[in-house]
Amino acid sequence: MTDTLLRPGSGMLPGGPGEGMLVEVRGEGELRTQDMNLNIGPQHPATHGVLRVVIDLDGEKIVRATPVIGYMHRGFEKLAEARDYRQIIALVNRHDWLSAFCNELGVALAVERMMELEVPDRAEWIRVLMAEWNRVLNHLMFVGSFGLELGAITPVFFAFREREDIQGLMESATGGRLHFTYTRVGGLKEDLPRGFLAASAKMTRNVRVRNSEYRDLLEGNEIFKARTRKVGILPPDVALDYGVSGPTLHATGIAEDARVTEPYCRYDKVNVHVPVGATGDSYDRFQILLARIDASLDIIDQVLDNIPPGPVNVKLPKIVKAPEGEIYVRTENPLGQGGYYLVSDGKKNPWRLKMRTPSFNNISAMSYLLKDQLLSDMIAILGSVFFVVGDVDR
Amino acid sequence: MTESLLALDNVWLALLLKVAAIVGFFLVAPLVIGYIEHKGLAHMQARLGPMEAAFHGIGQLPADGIKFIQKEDIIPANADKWVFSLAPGVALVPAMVILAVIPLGPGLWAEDLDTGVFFALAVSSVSVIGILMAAWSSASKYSLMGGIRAAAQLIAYELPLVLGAAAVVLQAGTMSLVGIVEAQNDFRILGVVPMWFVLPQALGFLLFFVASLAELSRPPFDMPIADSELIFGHMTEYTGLRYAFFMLAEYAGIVVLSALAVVLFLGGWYPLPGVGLPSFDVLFLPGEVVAALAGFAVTMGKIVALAFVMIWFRATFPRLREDQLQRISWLAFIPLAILNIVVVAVFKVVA
Amino acid sequence: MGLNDQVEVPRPVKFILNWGRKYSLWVFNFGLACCAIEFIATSAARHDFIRLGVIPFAHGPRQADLLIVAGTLTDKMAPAIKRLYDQMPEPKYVISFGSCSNCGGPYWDSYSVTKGVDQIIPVDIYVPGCPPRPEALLEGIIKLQEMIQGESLKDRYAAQAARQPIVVGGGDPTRHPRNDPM
Amino acid sequence: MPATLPQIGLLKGLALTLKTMLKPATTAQYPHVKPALPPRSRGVIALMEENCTVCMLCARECPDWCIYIDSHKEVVPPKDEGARARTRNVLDRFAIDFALCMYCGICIEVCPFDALFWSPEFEYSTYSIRELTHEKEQLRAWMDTVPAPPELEVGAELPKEIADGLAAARKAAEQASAAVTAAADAAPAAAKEGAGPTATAVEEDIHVEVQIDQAVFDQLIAEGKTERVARAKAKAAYVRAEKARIRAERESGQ
Repeated sequence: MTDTLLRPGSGMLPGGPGEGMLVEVRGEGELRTQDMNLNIGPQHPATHGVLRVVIDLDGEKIVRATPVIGYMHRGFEKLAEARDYRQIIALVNRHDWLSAFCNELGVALAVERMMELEVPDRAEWIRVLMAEWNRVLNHLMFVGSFGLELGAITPVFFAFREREDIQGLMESATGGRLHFTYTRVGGLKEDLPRGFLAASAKMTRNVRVRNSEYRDLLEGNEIFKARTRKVGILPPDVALDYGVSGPTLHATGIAEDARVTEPYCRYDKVNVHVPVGATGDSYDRFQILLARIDASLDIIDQVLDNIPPGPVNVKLPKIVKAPEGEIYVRTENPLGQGGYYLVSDGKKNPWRLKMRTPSFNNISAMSYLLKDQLLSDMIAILGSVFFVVGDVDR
Repeated sequence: MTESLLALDNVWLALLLKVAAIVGFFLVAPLVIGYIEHKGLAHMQARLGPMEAAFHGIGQLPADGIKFIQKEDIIPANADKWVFSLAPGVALVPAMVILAVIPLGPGLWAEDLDTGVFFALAVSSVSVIGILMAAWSSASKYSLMGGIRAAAQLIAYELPLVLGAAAVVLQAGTMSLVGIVEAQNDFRILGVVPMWFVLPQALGFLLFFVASLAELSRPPFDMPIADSELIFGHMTEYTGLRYAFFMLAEYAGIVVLSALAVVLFLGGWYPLPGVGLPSFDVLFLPGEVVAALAGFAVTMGKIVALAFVMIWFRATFPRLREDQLQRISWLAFIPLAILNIVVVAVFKVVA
Repeated sequence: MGLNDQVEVPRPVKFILNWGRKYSLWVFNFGLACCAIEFIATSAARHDFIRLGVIPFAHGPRQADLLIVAGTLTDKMAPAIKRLYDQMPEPKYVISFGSCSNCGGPYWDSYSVTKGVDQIIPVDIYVPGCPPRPEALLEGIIKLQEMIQGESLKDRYAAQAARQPIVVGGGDPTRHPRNDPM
Repeated sequence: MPATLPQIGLLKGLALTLKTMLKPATTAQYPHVKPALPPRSRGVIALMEENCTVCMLCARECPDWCIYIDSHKEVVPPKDEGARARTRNVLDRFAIDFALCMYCGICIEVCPFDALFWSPEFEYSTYSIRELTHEKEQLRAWMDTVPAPPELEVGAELPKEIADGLAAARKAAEQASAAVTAAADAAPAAAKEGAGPTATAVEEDIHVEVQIDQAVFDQLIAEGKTERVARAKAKAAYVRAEKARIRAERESGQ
């Protein structure tokens, strides 16, 4: 017998053609099957988006998992260098398509702080309101998709029923269902339409009722608990090492939230409750998601009580130019810490815009989480570590 | 015991009629279940389901059929052509064969075998071979994993299924399905209250029903075709008609196993415990035929009710994990099923 | 696949065959980016495209009749979409959903984005919007259904050869509609 | 054994799905039921061609460069003899490529002459990508579908134009009343001056319940206009005709 019949060789990409189907024969006729190599994605129902995870399987157990990213890389940071600030706002809400408003808010804050602009009070309150509605929208999506990945097909329909209502509300104010493009440097595009605040108040009550329905449907379900408890446990120190943030981090018990630690807009005037978990498993992450919806609704109620009259915009020159210098702004995006590092050379477009996106760090922890898990658990983990592929790849 | 209505003097003509009836039922009943699933799922999810294809979408499944006929038949280059082509047939035929022994109404059966239960359960486990064939021959990793899961699942749940049915056979004292229906009609709790086997055998019925869910790969036991993990399991590489055969087999499986559950536990064609069917002449129809039609309607109603519960589960529950499913079967269901048999046997002897 | 792609079938038969294809569009969601969310919204309770016979149960390309490309197609992803399209059985239809898949949209000047999915695979319907609202997708689907009801498979297959897409870095660039003189 | 034994949790889920099934579905049946869209909805961009001065701001500010404008200069002969002839830009082509457009609305914001508007219309998917480039005729046709902007929320600052307009109106009203009191002595002159405002006031008074002019509607549909466009135009036609009728009646009555 030859020493090695076929060796999955150097120069062969993981998951490349033929790899994983080879049988390695070593020593004196001892036949050893190689672990099965499976490509999950880039187009796979589980990856909600075009993430590719190359996994080595021993039976159903994952020996090694490597997320391969870049299938949604669209070059946001480079494109931003060729656009002026208004155009950048219209562009950046597309990288994390589930938190469009929070993204554009980050860039606007960066430019405003560089220009030392005083944004009108009313605009800042409306920004908080919109950001929280966007957070609810985002979390509803993940509530639905997590259920869907575990085989429960109904939650996504229920979640979209509410999303549809909230999107209608947002559309009445901003004109967009997904990409709001509502923020401007120095304020907002225009004020809210008549009846928006009343509709918001009604909607918060409505979503609270629905939120308890998701609890009935998933949170209390024994099968769901069996699938998610003690699955994909992320210890706090590991989470911090990987730079995980947002609900994924809160589930590990760390309540780091930019809205509290470094408040922007009017978050210092409202009471922000940050729910935290205990064990950091998939079930905790899901619970945090539901609790955060409730917390966001509380903030919305506070905003509705406090919103002052006044203008929503400051008068700016036709061409907005950020002064020379650099700034780093961090915001609490629905998926975690969003960071915007803006370097300006005083022209109308930035010299460099570096984005720190929460999904990228969240997905970095995937290799750690997926190791030695079952293939079925991979779905529970992928669904509960919240990421948006566009936010990973930018 | 009554004879089958289709047992004519001319053996060949009778055979032809029986085959035609079975095939007809086999083709139509899954469509009914499929339509109910479409609509039921939709309304449970606050949707409407198919609406545009004919009146309220009743043309949806026929349209699917017409489309599947026109689709290109792809056999992947690396697939084992013969095995790949044969697999849907192998998966399909058992469901059709079981129908031959299931009584759907008084006199509405093709063959009343003395070993009916045994025959039905034995044949139903053949379908896994079709799944394994499809899984192996597709030359796709997802298919293979789905097939292996399906095989493991079927082996684990065949046992509770058979043991659940065995308890019924014990109580009825016959293996003939027609005999079991009649035995249920004659059964009295404490010799007074008429009741079907579903009450004295509640545990057995539960085990049988859940096991049949697993056997059919229905949620929450749909790991073999778990779309978020394995795309479509063993069906991943199938197109057109061959895929349609798999789907037909799946829904026919629902009909068949629901029908078995109805016959074994829910009193077959009897509308209520201790209540018979009308058997008077209506217009030109003789009483026998009226009873058969009424019995058929009752049976179908019960089958649809059971299928509805399956759909209801699908709408509500997430999927279990493969190891959890095995654990439930070997550590809970099989011991319980054996316990059930013991209890039934003791009662049988004592009473 | 069978006779009807080689010979013209009689009109009543064709009507029934087309009717079947029209109301049984199993859709393979090629959800890439933002538009995928609106695609899901279209399948969800408010819009529910199952009403129109667009069934989202095709988890793989083999069972699908309709490919909805929703979102930005990057050059890295392009081979995958070509492969998935090739895996779909004929007759197959493609809807390009949103500006990105129509022709690059906001990323028209990006170095990594394919400027339009029609460079890779032939497209039947273009739905405009960024992202288009769910009703716009429904409208596109209805337009596609009108087309299917009136089409002849024989002609479709015959035209398929002429409908070959432009391959990036090859082919005849003048054949692309956008390069046509107006 | 699984982590937890089956308990009430499974039943709660079943109860919820059953409850949902028994309630009416939330589906809107799109082709039969048109959605009610908010006025700000960004569906399609309409062009008020008459307002366009070919300043090219929209085309330059567009992040996607999806607006194509061609124009030529025309010499306008002087009004008075001996004056200098003026040149003016004439719009030849105004096209928006909706396949490329990212629907950000920057063009509409930057337009200094209110020539571009959002319309909520969304039904313009096509079989060919070329048809997604809408030329100025088509963009002008979308104008019929542009809704009035919504009222602003309580506490909002009015837009500058409206605030200025309101202030001007208030001022004019004050001036008018002042003029009326001042001229109260000189009766004939006052009557003459007051005639203008009163006449317009009468015209403003005419209130017409909006209805659809069926004949116009049918004709427009026959011409191949979309239903929404036809409805809007038919309504306008009805209101115009009705107002003219009432005015004629009043005049004949006087």
